[in-house]
Amino acid sequence: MEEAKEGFEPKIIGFTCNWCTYAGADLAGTSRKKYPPNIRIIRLMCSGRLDPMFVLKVLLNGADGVFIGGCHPGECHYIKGNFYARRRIAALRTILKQFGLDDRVRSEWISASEGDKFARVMKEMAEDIKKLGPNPMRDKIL
Amino acid sequence: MIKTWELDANFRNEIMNEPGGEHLSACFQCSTCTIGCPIAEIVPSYNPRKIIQMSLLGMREDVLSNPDLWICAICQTCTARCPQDVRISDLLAAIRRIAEKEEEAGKLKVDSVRPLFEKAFLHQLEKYGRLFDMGLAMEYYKGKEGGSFIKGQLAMMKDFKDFGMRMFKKGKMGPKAMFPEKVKKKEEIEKIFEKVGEKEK
Amino acid sequence: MKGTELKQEDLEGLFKGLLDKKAVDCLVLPHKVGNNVAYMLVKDGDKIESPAASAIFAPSFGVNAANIVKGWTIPERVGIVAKPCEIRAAIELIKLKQMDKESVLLISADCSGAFTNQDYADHAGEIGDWVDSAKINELKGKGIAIREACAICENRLADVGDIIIERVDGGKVLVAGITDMGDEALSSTELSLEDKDVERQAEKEKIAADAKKEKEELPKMSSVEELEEFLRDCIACKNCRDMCPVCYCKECFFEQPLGKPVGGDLLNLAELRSAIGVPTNQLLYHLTRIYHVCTTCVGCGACEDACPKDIPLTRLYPLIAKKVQEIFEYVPGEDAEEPLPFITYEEEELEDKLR
Amino acid sequence: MGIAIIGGGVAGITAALDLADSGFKVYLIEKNAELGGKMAELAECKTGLSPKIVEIENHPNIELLLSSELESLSGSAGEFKLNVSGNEIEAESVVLAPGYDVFDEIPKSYAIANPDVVTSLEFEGMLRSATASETGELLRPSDGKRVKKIGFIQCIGSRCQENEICSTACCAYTAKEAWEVKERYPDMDVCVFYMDIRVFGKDEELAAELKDKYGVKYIRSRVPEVIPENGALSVKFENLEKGTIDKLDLDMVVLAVGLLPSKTLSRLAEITGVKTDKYGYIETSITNPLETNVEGLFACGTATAPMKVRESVAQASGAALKAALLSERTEMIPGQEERKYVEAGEEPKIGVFICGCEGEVRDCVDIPAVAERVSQLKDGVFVNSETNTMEEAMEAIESGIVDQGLNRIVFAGYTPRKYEDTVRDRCAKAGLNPYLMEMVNLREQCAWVHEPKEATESAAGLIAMAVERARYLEEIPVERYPVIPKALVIGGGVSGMNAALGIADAGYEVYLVEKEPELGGSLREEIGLQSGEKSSDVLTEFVDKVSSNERINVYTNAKVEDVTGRAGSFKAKIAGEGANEDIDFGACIIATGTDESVPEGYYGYGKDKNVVTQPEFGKMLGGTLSANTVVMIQDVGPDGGVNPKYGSIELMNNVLKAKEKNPDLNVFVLYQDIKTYGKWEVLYKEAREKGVIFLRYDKDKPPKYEDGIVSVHDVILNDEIQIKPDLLVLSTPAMPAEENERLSKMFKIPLKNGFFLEAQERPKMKLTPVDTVNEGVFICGSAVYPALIDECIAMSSAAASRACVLLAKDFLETPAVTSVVDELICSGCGVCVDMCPVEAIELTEEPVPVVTFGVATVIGGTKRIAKVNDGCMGCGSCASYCPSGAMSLKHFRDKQVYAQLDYAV
Repeated sequence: MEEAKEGFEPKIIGFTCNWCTYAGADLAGTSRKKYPPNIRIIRLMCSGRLDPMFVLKVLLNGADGVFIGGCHPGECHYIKGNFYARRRIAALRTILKQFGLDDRVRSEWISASEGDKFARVMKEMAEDIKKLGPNPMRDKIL
Repeated sequence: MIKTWELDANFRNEIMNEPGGEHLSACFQCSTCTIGCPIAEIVPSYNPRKIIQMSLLGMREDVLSNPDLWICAICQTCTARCPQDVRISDLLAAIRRIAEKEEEAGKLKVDSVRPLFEKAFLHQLEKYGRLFDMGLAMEYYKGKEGGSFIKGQLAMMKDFKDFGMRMFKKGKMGPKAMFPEKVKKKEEIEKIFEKVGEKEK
Repeated sequence: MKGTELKQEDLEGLFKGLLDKKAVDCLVLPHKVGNNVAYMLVKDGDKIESPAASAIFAPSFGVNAANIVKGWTIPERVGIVAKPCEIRAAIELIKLKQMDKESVLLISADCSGAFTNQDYADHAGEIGDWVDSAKINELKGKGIAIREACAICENRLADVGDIIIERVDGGKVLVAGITDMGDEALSSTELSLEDKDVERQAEKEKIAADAKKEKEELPKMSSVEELEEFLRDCIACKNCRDMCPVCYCKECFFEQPLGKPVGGDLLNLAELRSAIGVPTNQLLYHLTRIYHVCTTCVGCGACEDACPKDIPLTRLYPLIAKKVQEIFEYVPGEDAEEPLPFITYEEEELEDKLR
Repeated sequence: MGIAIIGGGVAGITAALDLADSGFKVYLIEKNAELGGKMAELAECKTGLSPKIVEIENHPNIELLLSSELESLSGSAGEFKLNVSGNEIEAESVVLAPGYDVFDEIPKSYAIANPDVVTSLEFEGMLRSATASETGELLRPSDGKRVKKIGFIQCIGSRCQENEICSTACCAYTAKEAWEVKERYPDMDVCVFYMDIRVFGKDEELAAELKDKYGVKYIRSRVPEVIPENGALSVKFENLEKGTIDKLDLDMVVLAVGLLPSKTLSRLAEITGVKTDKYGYIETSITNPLETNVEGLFACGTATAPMKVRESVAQASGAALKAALLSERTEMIPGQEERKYVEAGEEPKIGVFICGCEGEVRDCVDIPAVAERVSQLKDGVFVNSETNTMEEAMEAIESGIVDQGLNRIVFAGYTPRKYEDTVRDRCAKAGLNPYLMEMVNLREQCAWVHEPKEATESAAGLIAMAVERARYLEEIPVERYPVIPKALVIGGGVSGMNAALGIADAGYEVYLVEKEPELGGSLREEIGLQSGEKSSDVLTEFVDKVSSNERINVYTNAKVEDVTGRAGSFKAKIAGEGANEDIDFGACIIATGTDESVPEGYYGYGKDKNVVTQPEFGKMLGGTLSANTVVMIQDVGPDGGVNPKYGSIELMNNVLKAKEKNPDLNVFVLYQDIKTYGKWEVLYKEAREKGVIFLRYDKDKPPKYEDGIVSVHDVILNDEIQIKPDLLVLSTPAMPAEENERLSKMFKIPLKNGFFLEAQERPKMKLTPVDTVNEGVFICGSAVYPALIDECIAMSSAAASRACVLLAKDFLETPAVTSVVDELICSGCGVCVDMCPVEAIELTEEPVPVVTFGVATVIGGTKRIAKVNDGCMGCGSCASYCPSGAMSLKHFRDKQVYAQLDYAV
């Protein structure tokens, strides 16, 4: 892995479910856990609402990373929304892999009590994507 | 392998009827006694909670003939810490007493000098109301050498050749120790011994 | 498997029988048009052309037959005689309720790999009614190659649908029912059926191995820039979508305002990103389309044939879809009862594919 | 009049909200200056509790008396007079929830003066400050070095001479802390010294995971001392495998301290006349776990026994129900008034309100700079950045809507997770459809997690995204429907009957449905309860009460079928022998209990008549007992069940009864963990005193039973012990009721190991122990996890309480965030139908008209279109699949998300 690009601050879009990961992010906040400011969170009700098109769209818009957070398998507020989400994300990443974009997409199961995990993942992701460098689509005319 | 049907289920009651043994059954095998025991640290085989477990199971012979039964230094750490108030050092004393009785009855050979020592110790107390070091030593060595005073004295001299002189030099064992000293109300002491004697019967 | 061996020339009789005995109400069947092959929809058994076998096995690919009957949710029963990939597409469409299981009788016939309509028409004489692997290589040497989709196809032998038609040596075919519906249909034609068990495992494995090798040799993309380059000529005509048998939406997202911005919306977009390419959205369109068909794509290659700009879309669609299907251990079109990967799940799976 | 609640911890808060939400006047009395009690000392817990505290502070029906103590109580049930720090209060009933205190007489041998030895509560504080620190590292208090090895010592001040009983909560909270440490610092060595792991249900899985997945070393030794030497903390323990005393050098030691009754409790008991037991807890009984000896005074939570949050909360809800029965409903129920909305209009007029959050945002985020940037957004937006508190912001928003005609509101400040309902409510009051409001989380997502400059940047970005989203927000009609004031209770065991009685006594009609021919459930088995009562007496009392209650309609031999509808308005069919009735109800309680477990094939059970299960042995105790030697084995199959919470207690109870019958009986108990939690610990002690022998075996070396001989490897003697029992008694897992599977599908409530799963808003914290994901459906008793009768009664009272909160309402609003279909675009593929987790989508089929063109007639065929029904919960899985976008989720439509995406980069 090459070294982080100088001065590059990645833009990461996070899709989180309302019940677990968003609450986990809140917990990171209440416990004052600092993490890099690269993430912009979009709240969905369930990771099941994550239409892979959102990810494609935002990657083509030039986002450097996409984070998807949901409840742990088996703990979905809507019983199985995250099971479907998992299949969709796996399919999507398999497709993105062909174009070297899969490393920019990461999904994690983060529960409402895992504020630390949220912050840790944010940190890791910011670092990983810094190493990857900017999304080649960033300044493209689409 | 331990076959429970060959064990003595009444052993626990025997212990619990002995003074100090009353709390045996409270033990829940938490290991506190063993962990804090300074003897266990030196003698790995010594493990109070195992002795308790064996006693509870009724492994009478194994417990009574266990040489480890005699090495407790009665520092009382286990007793102080036991969350269930088992009073382990008292408990072990109770078990030892059973063993001694067994020996008296000729059913068991105790492989320890401790009963001799304790007997001599008590005897001195009974006699003088306080400890007479030299008397204790002489009585103990006599017993140790099968009742022969001479052999006992020789053995004592041998043991004390260096050690005794060192103590003497350091003033730990002055000329005073050579002679017994009595306490004032010796009769009170005698009464205690009488009472205990009755109870023992 | 219950079936019977027929001479190739007896196939017409079989199809006629299916129509006459009302096992099907109509038949979609390939027939020869001049030098080439096309589908016809037959109501009257007497209109079945002879020799049927030469059209059925002819290595030519025009449209995917499943695309013809897509959306036909009719009470009458249509029989479809087509290549395995087309039958597989039909089975996926049954899962997607774009046709009803009971109203289609699916008959798959062995395929040798096919040429585009154009190539076939130009070289029909040389190619003939069937090509084996030696012939394929020979023709390849002359610059007449089978379609890329066919070269990488692992499932050319007829083994899906209700009835299969296998080519066997000596100018014969083996016809057999592989579902109850297929068995019933065949029995109604009064053919004498017997237990048949033809071992083609070795042959299948060889085809799969060859296909995999071909697949390895295809040029691959590794970056989004390469994808951009690959799609440089795309005019977003969306023919690939229209000819895709498993693209089944009544109105495609990319025909709707959000997917096909016009007027003020386009200006808004341009303002947001300073400049936008025209036509808009090709990349999003193709990436989305790959995702939409990634589990159902049968790899027929109709998309590539449909592209007016000759973009080798096989390298985009079937190739990537296959990778997705592998992670779900899913082969589209195997069985109409098998659930689509996106509507099912296992409690523990795929965790290594998420990050 | 009203109801007084003493104690503002989690139990008091829960009871207060249940009561106030159903229209009772509540006086909440807390001795400290703040609500939250002990729970608020735990960082994570406070987060879960704070919205509830906010709710209480703003609740019109709750009068809060902080820094106040009860000084006297006079009068009787129905007319109590309380003097609370000088204030006179009249109340019909009183709930006592004074909570607990932590054991603080830690023996010197634990080197508690050493800064690196801390109690679990202090450790929570350390974790919190580690989190907030720059590096996030856990540093040793003594020298500030990174902690690499940490040990937790359990049972400090529990199961000992100073505190005879088991504190119940420590095993679980230690596991939670160990998990948190491992989760944050995977490389840290963590060991836990314990005697028995007393965790139940989900915590059992956590403990197993800690050992297997996280590599936490669980060492079975009651560690008596911590020895500081050479800059480390030395801890000795017994290594049974090697037969040695081993030493472990640790950087830090956490003492898991036990629970004691609150120090205020003795005085409280004196004032109120409430009896306490010998441990100092308020005395209750297992058949009346919430009632004190004084009529009208109820007790809950850790005032009655040491327990975890989940049990405290259940007891609190239950006590609320009991207290309510003595009181009059005098207050309005919030949110029941009719709302009128103004037409929002097509043209968005967006108002952005940036709140300083009492400095919590303002101190970090440069609000003027953010406001400046926001005001430059496209098409102009109105920006207000003056407010500093929630209340100020709400007033500004109201005036923005009413006076300035704003029709889209972006509120930036607090997290929507906790305040969205409040803000929506204020928008609605001001006449704006509540779904035209969007929140931006500046506090939790910017101010608290980033440095000022970065936080400001992030805030501006997030607000811009929200503004774009707000442009596309739509009015979602808010419809009201009447609540049917009736309840359905499924299961006629003690939980079901108690729940039915609770609801009926509160004044609502109840349908009680039991699948068996008789009520009673497991109580029908003739056994002696732990309290000495006979199960048949308890049962008769319950059945009499139920059958004489005219509000309860009992259906036996019956099943519930075809459930439709939603909270407040369900429909179902009761079917069975002689029953075939369609019913309407507003709430449902599932109280199915457990099924008998048959360990067929385990230790010859089924073939050898001398092998019985623990319940069977319990029944045998009704007659004569001829056995001389009994062996009991805990944790025996079959698969498919869970270890009941009462497993060890049932065993002790039976053992003691057997020893009573036959004092010479030899009893050997083969176990892995003895789980006599709480006051039940005394049963264990009694059993030992009665001469019962306990032999612990390894999970990997289970006991064998061959030719009438049980062989077990005793870990303490490290030897095989053989026993010849006349009777072998197996403690087996409790099996979920067979019905659960069917009910789970029908009511859309997930199961875990066959038992119903409570709503998991915060998975590791149980603030809603009887609520489920399906609003209006509650669960209790052994349908949730197999528990003792006292817990079943407390839980079922809690479920009844929660149901009554719902039934007390006249109206409910239909869920707004649901999926809709664009029928013109839907291609009828039906994938959404298969995908919907709650079967809320159907595929409608319509014949397509026959079309004739030319000579041919084309048969029309079928047109299929998806339709969303009332059951939709709004997860949006369907919308994400639908390739054409025919299906969309209101409030999260593609165009709304796209708008955010476009501005995100």
